[in-house]
Amino acid sequence: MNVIPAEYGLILASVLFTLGLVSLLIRRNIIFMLISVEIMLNAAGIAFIVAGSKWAQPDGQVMFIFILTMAAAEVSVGLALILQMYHQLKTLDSDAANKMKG
Amino acid sequence: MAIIFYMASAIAVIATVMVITRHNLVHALLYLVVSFLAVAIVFYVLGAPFIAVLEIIIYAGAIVVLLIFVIMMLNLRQESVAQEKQWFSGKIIIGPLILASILLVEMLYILTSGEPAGLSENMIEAKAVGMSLYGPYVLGVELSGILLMSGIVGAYHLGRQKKKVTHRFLEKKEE
Amino acid sequence: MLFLSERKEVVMSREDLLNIVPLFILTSAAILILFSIAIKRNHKVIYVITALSLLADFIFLVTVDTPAKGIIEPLFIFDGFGKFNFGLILITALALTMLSYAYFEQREERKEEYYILLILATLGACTLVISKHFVSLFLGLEILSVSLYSMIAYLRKRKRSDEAGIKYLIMAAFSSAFMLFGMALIYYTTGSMEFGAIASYLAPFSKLPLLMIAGLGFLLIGIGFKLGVVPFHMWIADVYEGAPLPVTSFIATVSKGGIVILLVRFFLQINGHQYTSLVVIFSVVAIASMFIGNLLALQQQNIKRILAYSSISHMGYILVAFLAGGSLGIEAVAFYLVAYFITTVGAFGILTTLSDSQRDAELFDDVRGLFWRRPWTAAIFSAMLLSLAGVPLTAGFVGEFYIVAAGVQGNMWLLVIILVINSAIGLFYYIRIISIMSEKQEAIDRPEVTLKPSVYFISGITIAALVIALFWVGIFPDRLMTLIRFLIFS
Amino acid sequence: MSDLVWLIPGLPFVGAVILIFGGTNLPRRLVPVVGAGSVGLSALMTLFIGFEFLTATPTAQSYQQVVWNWIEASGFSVAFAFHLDVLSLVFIFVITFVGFLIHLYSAEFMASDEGYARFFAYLNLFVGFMLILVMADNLLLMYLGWEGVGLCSYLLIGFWYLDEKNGYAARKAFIITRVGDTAMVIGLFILFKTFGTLNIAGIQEQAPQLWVVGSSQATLIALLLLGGAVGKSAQLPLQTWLPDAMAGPSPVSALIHAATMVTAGVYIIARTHVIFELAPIALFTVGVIGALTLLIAGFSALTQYDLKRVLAYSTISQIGYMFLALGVGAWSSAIFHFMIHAFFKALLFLGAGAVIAAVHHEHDMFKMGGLRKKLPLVYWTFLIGAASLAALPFVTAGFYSKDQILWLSWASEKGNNWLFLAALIGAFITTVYTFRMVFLTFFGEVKTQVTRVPGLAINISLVVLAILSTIGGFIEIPHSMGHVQMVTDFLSPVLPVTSIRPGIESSEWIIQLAAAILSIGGLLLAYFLYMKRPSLHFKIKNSIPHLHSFWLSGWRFDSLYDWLVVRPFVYVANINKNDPFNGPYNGVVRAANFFHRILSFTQSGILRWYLIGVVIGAILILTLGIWL
Amino acid sequence: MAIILPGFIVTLLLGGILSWIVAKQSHLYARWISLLTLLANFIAIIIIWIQNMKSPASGSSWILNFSVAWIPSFGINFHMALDGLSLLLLSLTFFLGILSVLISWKEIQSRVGLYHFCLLWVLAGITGVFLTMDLFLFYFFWEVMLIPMFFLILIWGHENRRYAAFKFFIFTQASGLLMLLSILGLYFVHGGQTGIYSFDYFQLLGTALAPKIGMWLMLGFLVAFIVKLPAVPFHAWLPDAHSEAPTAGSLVLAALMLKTGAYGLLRFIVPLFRDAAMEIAPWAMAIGVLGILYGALLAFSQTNLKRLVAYTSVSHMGFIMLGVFSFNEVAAQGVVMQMMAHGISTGALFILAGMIYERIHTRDIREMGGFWMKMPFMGATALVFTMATWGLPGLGNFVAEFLTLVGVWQVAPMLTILAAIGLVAATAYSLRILQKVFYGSPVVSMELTDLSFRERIIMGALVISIIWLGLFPQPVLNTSIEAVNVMLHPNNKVEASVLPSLKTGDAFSLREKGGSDE
Repeated sequence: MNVIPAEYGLILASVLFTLGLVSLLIRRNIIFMLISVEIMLNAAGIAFIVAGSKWAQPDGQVMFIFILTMAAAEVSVGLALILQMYHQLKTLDSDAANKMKG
Repeated sequence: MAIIFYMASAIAVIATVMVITRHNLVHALLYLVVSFLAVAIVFYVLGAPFIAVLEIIIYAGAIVVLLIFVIMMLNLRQESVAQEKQWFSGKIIIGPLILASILLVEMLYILTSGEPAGLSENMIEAKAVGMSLYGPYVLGVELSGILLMSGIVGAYHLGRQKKKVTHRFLEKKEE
Repeated sequence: MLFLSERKEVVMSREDLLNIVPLFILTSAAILILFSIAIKRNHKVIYVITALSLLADFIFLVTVDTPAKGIIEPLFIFDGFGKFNFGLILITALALTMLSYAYFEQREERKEEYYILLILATLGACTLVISKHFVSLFLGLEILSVSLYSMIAYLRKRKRSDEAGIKYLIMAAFSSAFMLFGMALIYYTTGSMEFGAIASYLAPFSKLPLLMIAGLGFLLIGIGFKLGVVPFHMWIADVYEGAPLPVTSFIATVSKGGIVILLVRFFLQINGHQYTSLVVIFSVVAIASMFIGNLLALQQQNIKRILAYSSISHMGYILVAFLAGGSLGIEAVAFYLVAYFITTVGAFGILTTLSDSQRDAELFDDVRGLFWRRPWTAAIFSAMLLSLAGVPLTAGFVGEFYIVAAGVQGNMWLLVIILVINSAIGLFYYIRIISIMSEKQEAIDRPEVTLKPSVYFISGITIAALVIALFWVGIFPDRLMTLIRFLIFS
Repeated sequence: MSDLVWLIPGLPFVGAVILIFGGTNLPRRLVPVVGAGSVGLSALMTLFIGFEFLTATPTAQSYQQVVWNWIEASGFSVAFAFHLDVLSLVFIFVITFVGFLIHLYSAEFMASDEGYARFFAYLNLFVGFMLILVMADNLLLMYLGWEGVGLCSYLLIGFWYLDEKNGYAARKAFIITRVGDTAMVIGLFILFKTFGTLNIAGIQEQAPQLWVVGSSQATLIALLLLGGAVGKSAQLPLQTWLPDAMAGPSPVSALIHAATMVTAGVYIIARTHVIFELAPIALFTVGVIGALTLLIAGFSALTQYDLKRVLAYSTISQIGYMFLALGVGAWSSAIFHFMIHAFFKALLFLGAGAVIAAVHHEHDMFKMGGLRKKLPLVYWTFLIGAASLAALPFVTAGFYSKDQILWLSWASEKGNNWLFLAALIGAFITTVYTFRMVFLTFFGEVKTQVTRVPGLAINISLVVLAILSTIGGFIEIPHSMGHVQMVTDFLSPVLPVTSIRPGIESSEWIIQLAAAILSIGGLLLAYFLYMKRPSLHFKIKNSIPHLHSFWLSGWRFDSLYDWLVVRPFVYVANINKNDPFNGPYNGVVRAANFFHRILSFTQSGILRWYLIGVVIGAILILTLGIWL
Repeated sequence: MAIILPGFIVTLLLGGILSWIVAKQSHLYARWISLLTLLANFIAIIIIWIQNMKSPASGSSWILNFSVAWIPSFGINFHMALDGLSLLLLSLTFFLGILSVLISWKEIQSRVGLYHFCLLWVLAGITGVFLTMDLFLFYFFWEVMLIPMFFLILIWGHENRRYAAFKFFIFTQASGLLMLLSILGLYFVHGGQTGIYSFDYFQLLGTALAPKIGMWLMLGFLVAFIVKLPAVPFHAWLPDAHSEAPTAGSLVLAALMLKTGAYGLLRFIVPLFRDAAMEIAPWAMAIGVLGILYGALLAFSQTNLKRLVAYTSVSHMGFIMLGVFSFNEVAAQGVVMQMMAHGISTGALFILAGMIYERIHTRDIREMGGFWMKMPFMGATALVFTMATWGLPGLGNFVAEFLTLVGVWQVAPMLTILAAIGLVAATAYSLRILQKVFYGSPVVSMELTDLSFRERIIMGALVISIIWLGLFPQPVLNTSIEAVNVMLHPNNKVEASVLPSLKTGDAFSLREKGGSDE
């Protein structure tokens, strides 16, 4: 019982990933969408940790750190954009940003 | 060890479900912190103590705080919760749920199709990670610096009119 | 940063250093601009710095004698293919810089950060073309993406710019998550993130393991998103429309080019052609892209969106050559990229010169009767459009010929015939723009240009150079073909 | 002198070219000089060359002249070459001389017309083409002339182009003859495939070696050539164009639609008689067609009101006689009748033209009358022509030529009783309608004012033709009356002599007597109906209104073709006007636009929708991955 | 001497650019420059013709040959050669080119420089098509000629010009791309067999093709050619393009561009894919006959004069299909004649339509009538060309059609009969033109002036040419016979026909090194 099957780790990752995905699809609030993306990225990170652990290599963790960096940069630019959008549209509704179509 | 993994996983999943079903942003964020903490435990169990710590500091700490800052700054009040309720109606959920569950089923099928493998129980210590990071991946580290730089410059330009909340925070992280 | 690496035990030979200098020059240029902004904001100075550093980088790349194939383990590989595309990206970025000046000079926004972002994005794309590892792939891609978020939304006064930025950001992050998950699965299966190692793991398999397919599939989502192929194409029109024109052309060229090259490298390394499932998936994507892209553009009224949709189908065409494989296929991809870059930059460049300070020239009304108002501009724009349509005398024709040749050699008859059908559909909307330009009506009144003519001089020179390149490559393509062949097989 | 053979057709062409390019710039006086002069010169040339040809020692059977090599392509070789023998000489003679007389007539007749030069240009062009037709040494060149005369006929029928009706008649004439021509062209294809040449002499030579009598190929070719002949000569079933062709000026009717062009069918059958002789079925068909045509046209002629239409039907009928003659193998009789017919029918048409011009272009005979006094010369010449047409015994040329046909249709080996009967009935009808015409026009009370009395040029042509229609017959007199066989002998080098059923020669006089009685009987009947009891013919007409209108309309052939061909063609053409083949292409375009709309709908601008797109893509990829 | 071959094209290209430039000074300069350019080319080709007529046949059908490497990486040469067929078509091209400049003298008043530029470039493209002996180059020119033509229709056309231009461009481009596929297929098949990767016509001539492959490759070529030709049911672009183009555009389209399709059939389909072409020959001939009848039928019902003439083209081009696929020498000679004669006669009809349009500003024949009265000279020329259209002996079209039909009769009598029926229909529609336009009572009350001196020169030249072709076709037939025979019997003569200066074998040796070729 001590050895955790590697698939379980991946299953956790995929469940979280899917939850993030669902959230992204059903939420209209743009901040929620950003949060959902973070959940998904985190899930991908879990998958890397699991893989690294499977092969007993540090590479998975290194990748996680890079993902972390990217997530941070993403959130910062994203929030700046959200502020911008809120000032222009006075709403956080992502569906309101549909001026361009067709 | 395994039992901790399962419990933490369960908590992570449940907390995440809570996150995505909350109407109140702040509540959701609090659940998100719980989820991240649970994931941190999972990391620890999987032999990545350094990452577990980073998960707590950066995800549960910095990023969530950043989000809360913005929420406070935008001064989202009660009506936004009501709005969220209205947006979060039943009909809109069905389609995405079906799609997501198809995807999940397929993923689960694929994940369990491979040969079962155990996870190593050896801890990969922070030192090993560091050696790797500043060994073969040193150019990667430098690239991630550049990545952050572009993040800063962008956030600075886009958020310029505001008090430079985002800006200062990111600067701190750059060090 | 070099000091850091010197100190470590990682061996970096002189050749390695020489190889990495182009990346270094770009980084330094970004930092230099940052400092320059800190001292004094001056558009002209910063513009000159950007242009010069890109030029210097390019000159360095082509003149300095580096060994044919350099590898910096585990992240980078400097082979002829990579260098060719590196150079291509640099020269494209240079052209875009030249065109950007006049465009941003008209706008009261602060212009200077744009150049930092431009250089960083270029750096990201360059990283992609020389990477041979998931880490460098991922980082290059993200540098590119993160810079692009801000570049797309750069003109903050425009609602559309903002909207495009948000859309791009969420979608990019979303697809990055997929890609990362895919990478993780591949890593989980193979135990390595280096292309070569993955390939050697896969070598014994005649059929891909399911996990691997899932991994590659998710990876494809990330890549497909950036390429804007069906079904990951939906962002593309909105972003093209919302972004400032030079940024649009950047997305259309540099960003996509880098990914294409990466895809080719990865696919060749793992020898993807032998796996039916992959070939089928790519074929479906290629066919869908060709059809849907062209059909979407068919009756579109906005030129930017037309070009966006047409880019979907062009990516489909590239996938045909890519799927055909073989040396001819790779040559075709490289050649087509050159032709496509020249044409796209040219087309957007023309739109740039037509834009005023209020908004971009993107509607049919903006170009109506252009033949009678500005015949040269109209003629050049027509040439660019015809090149996109693959009509002879232009680079686009030789590119299309190359792709079809590769397809025929690879016996990809279905794809090739679909390509032909789509060329015909595509022709319609290109010549539709031309016919709008030749209508004998006066255009809607627009404010006269207030900038100094010298500002346009640079744009003019750039466009002239592009036109010359367009026809040169179209009529005497042999040089370029030989060069590509030499670099790829050296 | 023979080297100048090419000048015979050449001169009229030169005249035509001068008239075309000179056009309205040419002084009006010069127009007839050029027009009639060139044909006159040509006629003189004919005299000289004919004389030389006939007196040459040793007597030449034929004379060839290659002017230039027309087409030579991979074994297909055709020269622009002329061939002169006795048969063509007869035709050339008739064409140039009658042509000249008609030109002369036209010089006065058309003098006030705006298109004076144009008229002569067309007329000259016609004479040129007609000469090429009869002089051609190969069938392709003959076809050139054949089509050329068709063209001129078209142009001249529609000469007064301002009236839509004339244009219609012209087109009708041309298209119907084209149908026949097409059959003929196909015949040429087969001939070329069989013989590798289109040279007439060559074919004549090879045909008997290649085919036995009755060979199906010979029959096919003969029938196809007959098709051409039927079209051009207005025989059943392509006869309907000729009555309408009367829309042209009278000289045109005289020259083209009486004397020359319409007999081209006779010429070609005579010319290729070798083939026809090898194809008895075809030859018999020729006879049957001739017999039927002469009856049908004769009955129609009985009912016409229009003076020229009577003559038109009569022409059809007379050519029917010629066909009948050809069909029974009476080759030289056909040619003889052609010649005589050319004289008297030209005369009749010219006379009719003079009459019509005199009475304000009134064509209806019932509105004329009593012109005998006003136009004495026209009356007398017309009467001579009519007598010749009616074949009044002994004094008219028509009697001798037609009598020969009657006799041979019965006596020839290829003849039979039915053909003879038809010819006999035809002869009777001919007299009736001929004198109906004469009585209605020239006798009775005066109904119209005469405004224009013919002048010298018209009178000369009329008189000369009247003389020819009288004395022309005396060159061939039957056995029973003195046996002169100038025509038959003359043509014998080219056309075989008709073989007579054995043992019936003595009965020739019976036939002649019958013919004479019938023609005089016809004359008396006409006199009775139209002079003595003028009300009677109205009564008859009213008692058989359907039959009358049936005949009047030319046995309703026009309506038949209208229903069978014209209407379906126009209908199909009109429903197809917008090109149904555009349909599929438009369908493709519509489909593309439809898909465009659908796809545009997916570009809703809503972010979550785009994300769903990606998810669907992911699912598809995974499904494909699992499935494959 | 052989340098004259690219010289033709370069002259035209430069002349076009020059016209465009000088048009800023005066429109007249542009017109004169175009005229002189074409005149120079015309004189040059006539001189070559005359010289070549004098010299006895040297056993080779090729008169001039010019080749330089262009894209050696692909084994592509800038290879041009002139044989009798090309010579004839070039003469036609330059002759009609001169006329097309002349007819535009008054008609085109806007953007004159650009107009002449487009016109000369179209002609350059057509010249290239007729000269090139490299398949890639052929495709190149094939497409190049479309663009200026597209602009000619788009900018200077009539009301519905946009639709017409689009349809024209898309049809021809799409079919051209299919040909490109076939060219490449042939290229790789040949390369795979011999190791020599070359687009050179002479190299590819001997390629042995498996029946199925040969069929598909042939179909690719065929589609391109019969769309251009056009054969029913691929003709849908033609009536629109012809009727909406400016006069010179219609002239070039009908008289020259359609000939490129016919030329392609003779030059490429017949020698390169002999077996496959033989196999589909009955179908192709049936399509030809269908075209003859259908074109005639539709021509009859049209009310737009130019559209009517356009459908007559469809009808006439049916003869070309019929003739080419009969594989008969006589018929092939007929096809060559048909190219020349149809070029002149239909071109002339379009010119007439243009002249009428200039005077009364309509192309609707219901609004015409009785023009003979005011314009007898025009009427006379119209008469000549309608006669040519229905094939009056003595005019060029007759020789063409007769030779074709005689030839075809040898192999397919039934089809010949149907085609001959088309001749009757041709009479019907061409007489309809005369009737509706020139006969009848005058309906147009406005002042009509007969042909001007310039117009008389144009029509006079055309009339003389068509009569010359009809009465003295021998020079034309003599010129083409060698070339046609070589194409019909590739085996006997092709080796001898290749000039020694060819060297295409060295091209494309790199290809073998390319690692992953299957």
